[in-house]
Amino acid sequence: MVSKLSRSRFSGVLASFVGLVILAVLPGFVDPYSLRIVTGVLMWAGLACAWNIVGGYAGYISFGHSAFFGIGAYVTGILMQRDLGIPFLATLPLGILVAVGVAAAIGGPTMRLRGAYFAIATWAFAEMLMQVAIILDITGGTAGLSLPAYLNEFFFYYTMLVVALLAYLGTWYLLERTRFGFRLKALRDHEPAAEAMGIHTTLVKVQAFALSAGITSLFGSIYAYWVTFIDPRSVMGPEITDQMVVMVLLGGLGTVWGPALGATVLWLINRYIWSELGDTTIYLPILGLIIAMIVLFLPNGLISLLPGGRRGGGLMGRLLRKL
Amino acid sequence: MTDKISRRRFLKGSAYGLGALTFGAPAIHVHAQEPTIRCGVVTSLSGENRFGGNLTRRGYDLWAEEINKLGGVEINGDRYRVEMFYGDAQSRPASGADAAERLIIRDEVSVLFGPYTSGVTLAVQPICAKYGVPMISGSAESPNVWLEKPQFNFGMIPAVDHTAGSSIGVIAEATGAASVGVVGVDEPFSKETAEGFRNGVNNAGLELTRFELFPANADLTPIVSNLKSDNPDLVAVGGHEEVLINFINTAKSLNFRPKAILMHYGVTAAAFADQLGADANGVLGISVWTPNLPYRDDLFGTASDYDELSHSRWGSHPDYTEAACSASGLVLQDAARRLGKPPVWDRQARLELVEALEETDIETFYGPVAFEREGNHYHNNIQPVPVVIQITEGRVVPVAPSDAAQTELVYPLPAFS
Amino acid sequence: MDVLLQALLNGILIGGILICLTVGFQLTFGVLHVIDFAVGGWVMLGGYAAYWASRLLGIDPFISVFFVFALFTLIGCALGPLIYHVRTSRYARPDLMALAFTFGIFIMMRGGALWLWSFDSRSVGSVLSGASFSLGPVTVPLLRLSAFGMALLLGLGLFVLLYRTRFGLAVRAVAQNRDHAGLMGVDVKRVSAYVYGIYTGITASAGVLLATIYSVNPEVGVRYTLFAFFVAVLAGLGSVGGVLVAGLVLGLVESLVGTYVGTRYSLLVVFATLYLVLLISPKGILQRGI
Amino acid sequence: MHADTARQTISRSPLVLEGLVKNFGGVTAVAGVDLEVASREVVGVIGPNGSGKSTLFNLIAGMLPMDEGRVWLDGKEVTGQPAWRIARAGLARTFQIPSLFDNISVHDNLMAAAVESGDWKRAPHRAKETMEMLEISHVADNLASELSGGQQKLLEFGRVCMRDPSVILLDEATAGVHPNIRRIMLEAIRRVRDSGATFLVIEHDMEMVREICDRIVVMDAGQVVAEGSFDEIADNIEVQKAYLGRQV
Repeated sequence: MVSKLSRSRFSGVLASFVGLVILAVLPGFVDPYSLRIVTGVLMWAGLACAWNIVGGYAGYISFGHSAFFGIGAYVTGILMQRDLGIPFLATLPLGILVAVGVAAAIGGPTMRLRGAYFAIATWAFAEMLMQVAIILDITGGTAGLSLPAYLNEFFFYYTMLVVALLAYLGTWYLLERTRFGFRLKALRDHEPAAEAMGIHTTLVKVQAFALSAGITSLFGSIYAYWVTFIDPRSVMGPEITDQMVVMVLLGGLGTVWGPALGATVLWLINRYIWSELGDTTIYLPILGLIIAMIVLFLPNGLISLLPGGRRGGGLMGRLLRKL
Repeated sequence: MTDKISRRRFLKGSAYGLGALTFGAPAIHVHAQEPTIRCGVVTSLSGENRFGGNLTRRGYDLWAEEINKLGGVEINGDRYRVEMFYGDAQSRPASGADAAERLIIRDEVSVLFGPYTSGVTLAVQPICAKYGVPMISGSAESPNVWLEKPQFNFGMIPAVDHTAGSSIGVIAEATGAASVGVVGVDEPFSKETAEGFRNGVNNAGLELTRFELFPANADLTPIVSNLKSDNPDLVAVGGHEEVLINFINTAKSLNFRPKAILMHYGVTAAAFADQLGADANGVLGISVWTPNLPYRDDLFGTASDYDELSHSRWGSHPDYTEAACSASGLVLQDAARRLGKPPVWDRQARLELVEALEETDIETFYGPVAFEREGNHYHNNIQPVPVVIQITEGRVVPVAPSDAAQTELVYPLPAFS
Repeated sequence: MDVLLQALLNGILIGGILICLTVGFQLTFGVLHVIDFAVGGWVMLGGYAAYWASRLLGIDPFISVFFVFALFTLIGCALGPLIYHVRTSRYARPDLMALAFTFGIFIMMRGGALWLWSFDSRSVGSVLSGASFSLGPVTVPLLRLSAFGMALLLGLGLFVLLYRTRFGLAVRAVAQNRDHAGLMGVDVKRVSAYVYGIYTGITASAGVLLATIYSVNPEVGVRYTLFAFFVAVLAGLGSVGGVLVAGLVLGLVESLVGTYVGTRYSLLVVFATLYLVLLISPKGILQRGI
Repeated sequence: MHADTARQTISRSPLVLEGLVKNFGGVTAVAGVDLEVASREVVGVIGPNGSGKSTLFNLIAGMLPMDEGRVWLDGKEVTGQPAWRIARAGLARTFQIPSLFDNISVHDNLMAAAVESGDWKRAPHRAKETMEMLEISHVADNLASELSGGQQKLLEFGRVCMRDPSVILLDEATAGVHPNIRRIMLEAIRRVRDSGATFLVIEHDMEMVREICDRIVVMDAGQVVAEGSFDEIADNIEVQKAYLGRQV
């Protein structure tokens, strides 16, 4: 038992190390377009991870995460306008702060709702916020905001990489190695029983929601600087949330690495058929078909393809052992 | 040809595997024997702006087909075929940026034909700057695209603030309309159109009975009822084709018929009159191009030749978007001729191409084309003069100003049939 | 006063449209417990069916609506077992996987419509197009009135179906408890498939009317999905009676805000209303949701 | 206020209930229950279905708001506090229908129970001990949902043990389980009691009641109708009435 454990831990460390090295040197080997796609993968993987904290670990399906993505994007976008000229990195904590504040404020009352009611309430909140962004002047309204362009693909790749890695490692540590993770999983599986264990479920739920919102906002900020243009639809529209939800569901809900797998596979398929078949719109029905097929044939998500993947934590080691 | 395909296959196929991401070899540049002019089209083929996006594509494609019939673009006496590559921007800025970078890196295009909608354009512009790739935008009518003074982007259609405002005055003059209600969808282009209308109303000294924006998903009965109770002489609507169709349907159902209705954009597209049938008749629109204009060029012939050609190719009469997009090709053709360098163009050649584009001064079936060199319409072609058109028997007919008018402007409108 | 009356009427008629969109969805949620993303897709396909029937065969939408209902009921019955399979299998979260499944279906519908039927918006004419009558100072558009009538008929029809027929008894038994209904001899799978069929039929028929009132294009479904979800949740999921109330409330809010505050704020207020009502009344406006 | 101080000076018993009342609409589920449980005492609550036993538990644990009455835990009033606060004050409970954390392992279920109480660093060690005591070590890595009914009951009791509570409410801890599991449970209850815990137990199994309960409370129609040792209760006419109906 002990030796098995340490062996899997060793191979896990080794696999993580190899993976890290590959990710670290990748920009030296691929063209800027591939790098852009991988940067996109990292962003979606990070977003899926953030959503999974609430959706997979707390069991609350949020359709409103685009609100937090948009908050990050707009905080960065507004602060980086010429008249303010605040440097990019300084806008990140502010974006997180606003998102966490909003999440903490609405989390309490909203997370009293359950199931579909919670899902739609968060969606309504996101739509509301999008309407606010459309109406306000400071956001540029529907005309959107252009950010100063920083044309360094390496910067964005490494920023996304670092933030995504931190998101995953943080989530893994927090949710699989600390009391917080037990609290979350307990309330997900049985809220009254969790309360009977002395867990302050409302507080824990709001903490998880705020954490998830903060990470989402961080990616929103980076996205804004990366794409250099934001408008209410592109950063607060439901498409952002839909993408996050589907990536997590297809990857493996409530597992640490499932969202990363789902985001990687889905985004690569998406961009691949988009570029190969993008002369016509036939790629759209094909994309839909692929999603439906994955649901039909891989009900527990892509992670169930990997041996022992359902438990999540040991994936890396098991992957390596298989090789 | 086979070389190229296998190379592209190899690159594309391999780059998506994890292994390829690690070991992906730097591309070995093997080109087909005869170099071509590789052009990328970034436009919204899907998503909420798919309507305008697909129209732009028609325009670009028609030029490519026609020039290739002649053997391609002539540079220093040789002809080089045009190859078109497409990237669907999905009506999303990020997808537009993905598409632009893909076309430039993977498909190695030397020129981009620009997107529809300002959001995607603004996201693509930095990528053009990054790689020094010129972009000709056949359809970017939002003025804020040009405010940033994009070095590499050139716009064929005058920005809407330039066109919408003046047309109100022209209509007021032609009809004697005294009061105007302005409404528009709260989305970039439509909002700017409505604001342009409002400025026009103020400049012409007319009475503005109402200025209101509404969200894209809202039902139109409240706003039509409000307009009906104001009852202005002229109702001006900023919106895309779907909203305009819905607006007419809703107005008819509430039995509201102002003396004149002005719309922009989409009424000039054949689909509008086709879908609404008789109800479309009498609707006013603004167009910077109509088939009746006296312009011509060597490739397409006269404006009306172009109209026929496009109709036989796509089954519907072109609007000014399609015309401007086809003319984008003519602009490229001309600049390439003056550049005098055969493709493939390297970065240096592309920068020279940008200079050549800046010096464009040609006449096309679409009208004269020359790009502004300074000011708020930097790199925008504001040569075309907007005319007011009216849908008459399902056709787009110029009715004002008087020197362009082909028939009398119908005012006030008769009741709905 | 005239403006107010017209605004109230507009609101009620918008409400009728929202009810048409939502009634079928509500039924299928009550029975299958599936949040069907594709609801807007069915509306869109129904609209296209009416368009082609009118364009190619010259059939008026008020006649083709019956054929559309029949056709889409059949399609729904065929697809129903698949949805049922996903919803009831031993997945970790079958409800969510069903949601992802319908999400994929919805993308297929949108993409397929775009690919097959091109990009432009289609307007569908009917005998009632543009017709209206005056009731004092108020103009009543007949098409919208017929949509309101359809909403009432659907509500009534579903009530009769659920509470006055054997099939309805079986449906209610399944809605109460799938396992118990199975034990009592109800063919749960078949009932679920039929319910899904009725839902697609109703929703596609609503699409026929909506296409005549507005227009139809490949992207309209997104908007209808949004509103169907919102009305259903405000109504309390599974509560058919709640839909009538919730649809009217949202319709009136949209119209009154649009008339008196400014159309720019109408959707903001609609979404804020929805959000706040849910916070106050977590099981929907009538507190009757499941 | 006066009663409060009076009660605190009179009794420092682990669990004191005073006049608990709960109505559901027009139906009175609990109609004025007073009860005091002494340290290391095991009190059995019996009564027919619908007599208000489970509702009483939910009131004590703070899972239902009570209409009237007060509750003290270890001399500290917890009336009206949320469930998690009452739990942290030293109360642990099981549910009539096993309420495990289905999608995490047996081991993690026990860990999750210890997050708010005791020394977290020692939790893995204690989880191991608890599994050994309940003889479920061999399924430590199984998901809770994969366990048999009896094992689920054991795990639920294990979660209670992890909390190190002073008062434990057991709702039908041995209903319908294999005799072997019943034996394990019984031993475990005794051990936990010996280490200082106080029990309030809802039980239908009279054998079980006789074996572990020091005192028995009989409920009917929301009220305590009899109280006493097992033998006293066995002869009591009220109890027979409660179980067999009014006509006796």
